[in-house]
Amino acid sequence: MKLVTAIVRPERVNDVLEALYRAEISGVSITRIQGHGGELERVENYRGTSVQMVLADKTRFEVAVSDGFLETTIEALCTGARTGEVGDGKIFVTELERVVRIRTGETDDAAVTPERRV
Amino acid sequence: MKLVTAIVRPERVNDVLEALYRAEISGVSITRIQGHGGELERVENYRGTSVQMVLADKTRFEVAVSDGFLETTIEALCTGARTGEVGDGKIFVTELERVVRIRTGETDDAAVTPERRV
Amino acid sequence: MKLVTAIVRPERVNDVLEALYRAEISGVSITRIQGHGGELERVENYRGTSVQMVLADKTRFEVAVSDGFLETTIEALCTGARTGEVGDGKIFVTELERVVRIRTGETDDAAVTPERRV
Amino acid sequence: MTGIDTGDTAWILMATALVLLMTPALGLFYAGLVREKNTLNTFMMCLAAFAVAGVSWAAIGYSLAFDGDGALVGGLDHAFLAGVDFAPREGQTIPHLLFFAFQGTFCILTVALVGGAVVERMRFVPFLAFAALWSILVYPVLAHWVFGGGWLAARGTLDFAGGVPVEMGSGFSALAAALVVGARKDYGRQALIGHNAMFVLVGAGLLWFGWLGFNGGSGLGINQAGILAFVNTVLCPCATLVVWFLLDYLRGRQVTAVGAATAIIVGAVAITPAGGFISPGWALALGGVAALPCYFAIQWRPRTRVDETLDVLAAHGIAGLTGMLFIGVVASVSWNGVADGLIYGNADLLLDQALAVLVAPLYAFGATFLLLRGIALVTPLRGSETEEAQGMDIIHHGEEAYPTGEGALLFRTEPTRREEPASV
Amino acid sequence: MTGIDTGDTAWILMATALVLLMTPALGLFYAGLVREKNTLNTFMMCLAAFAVAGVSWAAIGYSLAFDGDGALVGGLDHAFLAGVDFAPREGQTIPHLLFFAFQGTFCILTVALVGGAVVERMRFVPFLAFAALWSILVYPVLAHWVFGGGWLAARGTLDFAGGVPVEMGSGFSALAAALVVGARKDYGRQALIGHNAMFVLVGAGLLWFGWLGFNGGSGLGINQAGILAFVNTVLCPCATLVVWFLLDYLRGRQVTAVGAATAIIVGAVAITPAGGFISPGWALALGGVAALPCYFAIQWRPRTRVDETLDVLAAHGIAGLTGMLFIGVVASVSWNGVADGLIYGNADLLLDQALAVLVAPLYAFGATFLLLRGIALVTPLRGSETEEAQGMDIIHHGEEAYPTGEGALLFRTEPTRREEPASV
Amino acid sequence: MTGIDTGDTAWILMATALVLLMTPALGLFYAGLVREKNTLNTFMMCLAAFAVAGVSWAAIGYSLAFDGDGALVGGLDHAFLAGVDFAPREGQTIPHLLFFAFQGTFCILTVALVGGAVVERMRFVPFLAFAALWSILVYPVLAHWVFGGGWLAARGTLDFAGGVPVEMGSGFSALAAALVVGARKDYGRQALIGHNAMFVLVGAGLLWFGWLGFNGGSGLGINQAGILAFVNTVLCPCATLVVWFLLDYLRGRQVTAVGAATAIIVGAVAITPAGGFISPGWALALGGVAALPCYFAIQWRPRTRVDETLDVLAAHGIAGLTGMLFIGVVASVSWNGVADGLIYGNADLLLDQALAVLVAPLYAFGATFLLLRGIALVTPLRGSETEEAQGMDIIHHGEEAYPTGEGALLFRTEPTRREEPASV
Ligand SMILES: Nc1ncnc2c1ncn2[C@@H]1O[C@H](COP(=O)(O)OP(=O)(O)O)[C@@H](O)[C@H]1O
Ligand SMILES: Nc1ncnc2c1ncn2[C@@H]1O[C@H](COP(=O)(O)OP(=O)(O)O)[C@@H](O)[C@H]1O
Ligand SMILES: Nc1ncnc2c1ncn2[C@@H]1O[C@H](COP(=O)(O)OP(=O)(O)O)[C@@H](O)[C@H]1O
Repeated sequence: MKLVTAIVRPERVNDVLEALYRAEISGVSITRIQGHGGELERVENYRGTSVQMVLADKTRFEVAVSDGFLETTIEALCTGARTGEVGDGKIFVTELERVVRIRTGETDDAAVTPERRV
Repeated sequence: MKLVTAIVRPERVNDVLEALYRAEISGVSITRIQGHGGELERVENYRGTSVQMVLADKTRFEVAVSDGFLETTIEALCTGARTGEVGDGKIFVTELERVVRIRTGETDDAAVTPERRV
Repeated sequence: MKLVTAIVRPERVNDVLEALYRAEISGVSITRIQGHGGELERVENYRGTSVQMVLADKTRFEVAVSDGFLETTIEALCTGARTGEVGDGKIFVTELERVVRIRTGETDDAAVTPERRV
Repeated sequence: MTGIDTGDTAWILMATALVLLMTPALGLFYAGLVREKNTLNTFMMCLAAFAVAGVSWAAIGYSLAFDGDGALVGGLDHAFLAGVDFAPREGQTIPHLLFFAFQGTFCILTVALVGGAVVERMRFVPFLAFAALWSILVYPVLAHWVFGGGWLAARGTLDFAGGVPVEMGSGFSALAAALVVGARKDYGRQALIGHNAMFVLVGAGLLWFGWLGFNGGSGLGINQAGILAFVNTVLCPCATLVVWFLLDYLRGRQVTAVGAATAIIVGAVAITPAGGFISPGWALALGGVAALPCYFAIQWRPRTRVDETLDVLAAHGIAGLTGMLFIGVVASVSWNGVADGLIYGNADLLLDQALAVLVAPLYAFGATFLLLRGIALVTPLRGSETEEAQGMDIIHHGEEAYPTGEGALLFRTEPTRREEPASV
Repeated sequence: MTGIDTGDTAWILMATALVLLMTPALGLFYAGLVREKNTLNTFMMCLAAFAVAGVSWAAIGYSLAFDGDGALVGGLDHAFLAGVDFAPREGQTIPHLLFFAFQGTFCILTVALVGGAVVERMRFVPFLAFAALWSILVYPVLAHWVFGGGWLAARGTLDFAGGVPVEMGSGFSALAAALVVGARKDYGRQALIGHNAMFVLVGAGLLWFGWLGFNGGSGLGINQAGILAFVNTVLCPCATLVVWFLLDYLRGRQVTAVGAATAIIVGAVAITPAGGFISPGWALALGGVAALPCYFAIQWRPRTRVDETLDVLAAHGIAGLTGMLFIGVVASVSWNGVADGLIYGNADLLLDQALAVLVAPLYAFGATFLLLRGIALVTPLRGSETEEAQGMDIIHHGEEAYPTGEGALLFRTEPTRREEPASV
Repeated sequence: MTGIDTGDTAWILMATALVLLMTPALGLFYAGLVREKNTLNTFMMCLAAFAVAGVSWAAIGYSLAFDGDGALVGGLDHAFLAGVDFAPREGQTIPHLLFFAFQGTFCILTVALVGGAVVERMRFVPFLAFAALWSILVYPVLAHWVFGGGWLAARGTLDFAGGVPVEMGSGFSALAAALVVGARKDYGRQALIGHNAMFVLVGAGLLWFGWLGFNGGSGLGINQAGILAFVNTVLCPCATLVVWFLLDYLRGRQVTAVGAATAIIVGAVAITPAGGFISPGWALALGGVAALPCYFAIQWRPRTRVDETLDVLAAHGIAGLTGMLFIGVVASVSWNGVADGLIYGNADLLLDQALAVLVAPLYAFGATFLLLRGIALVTPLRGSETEEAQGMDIIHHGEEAYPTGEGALLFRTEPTRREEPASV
């Protein structure tokens, strides 16, 4: 299993969610973060204090998937998040050793399969 | 060493903390996140705009532990977080290559052992 | 490639950013988190409710780097974040299997090299 | 308009506006004291007071409180605003209509206050029912006793601006409500603390501002009692702040902000009944004195099993009670033109005050207890534990206080689901 | 000061302060209804109204509205405050200067209201230009028609506190502005929801408070009409809340907080034209009645392609229109001393009201439409899609509403960059 | 009450309430300008003003300011409220008690203002001591000079509502306080920016609202000077906003919101001394003129090593000073009935104004400097660097502004700790 972490623009979050939804990836966790990459830094002013803002708001997706779904997931993330302008973000993939579903204690593959909803 | 990441319900955070405390796992980092899993989506209304809220508030625990403590940690997380209803969350385990304690620069096992507090 | 995750004090964030900047590490994502480590717990009072606050505000850095830059990155993080007092935080290193640049779809080394800014 | 003084009326117009503002200010104050997931529900309990008590007051509440001088309750001659127009009531110099509105804002605020006891768990619809009934069966009765010529007023009990109906009325009703509705799920097991101390502070500031109209307007015009009450309402909370700072500091070497906000309320409550009757010097003293029982009640209550969540009893019931008794001790004819207190040689007043302090809480407690028990027969007062865990805002209002918009989809058509799910 | 009544003046001083407060209160209300990244811009549109309309009113707006009794527009004799001093205007008992200021706060608020239609996308500088022109060409004209002795007033159209210039004026201008500026990028495709419902609630509370001065002060002193309007402004929104709660509950078994805040506005708007003309009983009825068209308009509008973002048309235009017509039906001489409505046997009044309800929207809509089209010839009304995605606050104001300070560097010298970059 | 005008009194009651509101409003404004970890402490400095100055004013401050007409300071005949009751003071038409309260709210506000210079680092207890002493030794003295018949008043210096004691008094004291307490740890090295611009905007809105009572009430009744000051307080900040927008735009093509909030304060401060003395046209001009020095001072100060954190000197000291001098130039007898300024042929007034502008800052600066140095001998004015890094809220108040409840445990018994710890 893989843990796919994607950093995307906050204004694309709902698009990414839809793309994942379409690809039937239903488990996902997101975090509001800030990031710095190749984006142009902007200047802000607060009374007499001028600052260079080196961080931009971003959103971090975390999706654990079984190996077979890795490509689909990455594709979905890219489709939903891409605008083509600097700052679109990155995807990081790491190996997952174990997954546990807290509710039932099932691990790995068992934890991979969500129950059907009616 | 392992990095254990757990997604739990926000209302169970203090229970999880206590469970970890009991298990003598004293290093932990938590983040407020939002997640989507098997939970039922809810509808919200803001003036005329009806929306389907696909994300629920969750909290993410990150605990780095030495290999021998992995099972204890998972157990503690499950004990603290389980309610038995859909949405209890997941635990992800990844391999940690290195750990550095910033204060002293110690790495790995040295960084693993916290100093005694008086 | 490695994913370096560092937990640091919020008041050191800008110092860490500068240290990374100096070391020419330009891609970074940060998250506001809370953590518990060896720090002394403090007591807070809200009307009649006295609570033991076991979490302190922290900031989490996530930096993906190519293997050759791992040491530089860790050094920069330590330089920026160290105060020498308990609570300075930890650095965790995990192996990164793949990196994708969302904007272009490039992976791994190609995603590693940021475009030059003029 | 004959019999109307423009200056008096100008001030009561303004005072009415100030008291009206107190209800949203209370919403802000209360919302800061609850957890994020119950923010809107808490504020909505205050707005609900406008809906139910605003209308019930016009329909019948005002009449029950202020029509005729029956001993226990007023008549129905002013029901549905009958006979309420521009001509002033006997002995007043402001339009009757304005008097009606001024008093109405008191009833609305008091209803909102009671909600503080049951936030974070009580269902919204039963609360609406309770608020409506309470605004008819409890507030007007207590108001009649002291303001409308009822039996306490007749005996000589002094209550300038609402120690009986507003402060003790809400405080002891809150206790009953907390007992009937029961404690929150994790009460006593987890720390349940408010999510925004700035709301609490700003709310307290706005409440104090409004209270100047509440007390200062209760002279119903520009007169000695009103002026005295106004100035005392400036001074008394200052003294409460001093003592509260001190108590906090002695207790933990730290002066809490939520404590300071609470001190303002306590000071303003304590002077509510006494405002027009005691000298400014005594008002300062009262501010200091009232801090003590309220401070300790607020420290002690969360250690009990009574989850009277926002401490309406301590901050309003007990502070109001202290103010009521204090009148009996230090009232002086030279300031109020009405009656002296104990230290000026008149023990009777203290007895009359003590009587009110016994009877009003009993009525408020008893009536609220029965009312809620009654409603509970028809519909459950609270939801499931799961609902409580999710929070009142999502369950009862279908909203979040601070929506991020993330994950809020305007789906038109449900995407169909394939057989084999992919994610972990 | 001869001819000045101190009580009347005291009240109008206060009322003026209350109306002034409404503009920042509106900023709070509006800011809560937009996404976080547009918070400051939304508030700034309200403050901009002070800058442009505050000055233009002194320069010329007041004169156009209140000088002489031309049918369509006033004269220029009071331009630049000429002849505006302490002596009261004919028939008034407050200083002319105060009357000028009181009316000025209305103009400022109305300009701010219109901004609600175009938040989250309109560029700030063209908005300033628009606001300045609108405050000269639209508001004073409509105000002259009903308040300044213009043709509607001459016909007998009744508008107590601004149904025509403020409510319909802003509402229908908002519609035009939304059409000219166009919908937000993701409108209709994504859920664009406000970021802070507490701001909305507290803003609504402060607006209600201010509205007591707005309507209650429109009698220009302590008199029957003013008192009546004041009390009706307490009552009417209570009734709107009741009906809104009901509609919400019937629709989704949930009573929304943003809905409740909206209901307060709708109730206060509906009573604005009618305040001094209808009985308190009818004011309650109006509160209930006005809820219906506004509720459904607010439910329906977001399903259309018209991104009139904060529903100024529904909450102000339609509610104001409802109030205007309601006067024609239930006004009664016994309460207002001026005219009866339909049910008291006078059909003419309803016709005069209907006329206003036709003509004022037309003028507001048309003038706004042309104004914005004109400005668009000079400078684009909105920025690029990327700018809209980043948010107005960063782009137009160079600030964030809630800066964390993280990543805000006080760099003195740009660190030089090496050749080979290291990070991914 | 003989000698009392109900209209005058109604307005001053209201004005007092408005000024009282300004202190929490200032707390909100200030709290938005500091970092999250110092939010409550900043607000608490404002509430502290109520505690210390509220009580000290009743005890002795009022007497020092307003008893007798000594040149430098008042007497002690009104100490502990002696002789302060319902009968109006000579030449006034409002109860003495109300005059006392009205003036007290000024002192409280001014104490709170000074705190802005030392937020984010000064310890709370020494601040309390400082505030108490300052409210006795500085404010009443300056107030006596211009309001209480002291030497400046005797010479003919004009100060309508507090240019000397409130604005210059706070501004130059702030400078001294900043110098004695010293800069924040990371000042000049890191960007230390406020955490909530909405608080700043709403705070500014509420402050403006309150200022209408502050200036408009300083005529102590319904009279020409009061009306003029009131209307000028509506107009002047509008003009400041216009100029500030322009300066911001010219500087960076962006119009900042925090700047707009600051402009409102600057405009209101500038008109404070001048309100009742200059024509509305000149008030608009003053608003524009005052923007310039203040704007540049605010741009320049953070580049110096003086960490006068919230720019009390620029926004109050310099704006107040500008207003004081402006009176000397454009005052006109035709509006104020008292004195003409330079352009109307009277140069003397400008000299008297200039004298005040020299002496008041000197006294405020010197006294504050010595006071703080004195306190520093007894207890340190600030905590350790670690404490500063953690934030004042946790250290001095034991609270967080926005607690999440996560990690807040109600531990009864400390769990025992095993020997071998497991976690990293
Ligand atoms: N090496 C990295 N480590 C962690 N986060 C990164 C890294 N590079 C980029 N990011 C995240 O991705 C966001 C966008 O990156 P950027 O390099 O501007 O995108 P692009 O790939 O379009 O050039 C950044 O704001 C940051 O949050
Ligand atoms: N595959 C996944 N990747 C990342 N986060 C997940 C994944 N599956 C679940 N989660 C997180 O766990 C939370 C609960 O998941 P859910 O599947 O509802 O729990 P349960 O195991 O009880 O069915 C989700 O809200 C989400 O935050
Ligand atoms: N084992 C761990 N797993 C996850 N986070 C940790 C761990 N240990 C420490 N942390 C994070 O680092 C922060 C500082 O840790 P602490 O142990 O106090 O530092 P120090 O290394 O100076 O003793 C904690 O607040 C927590 O956020």
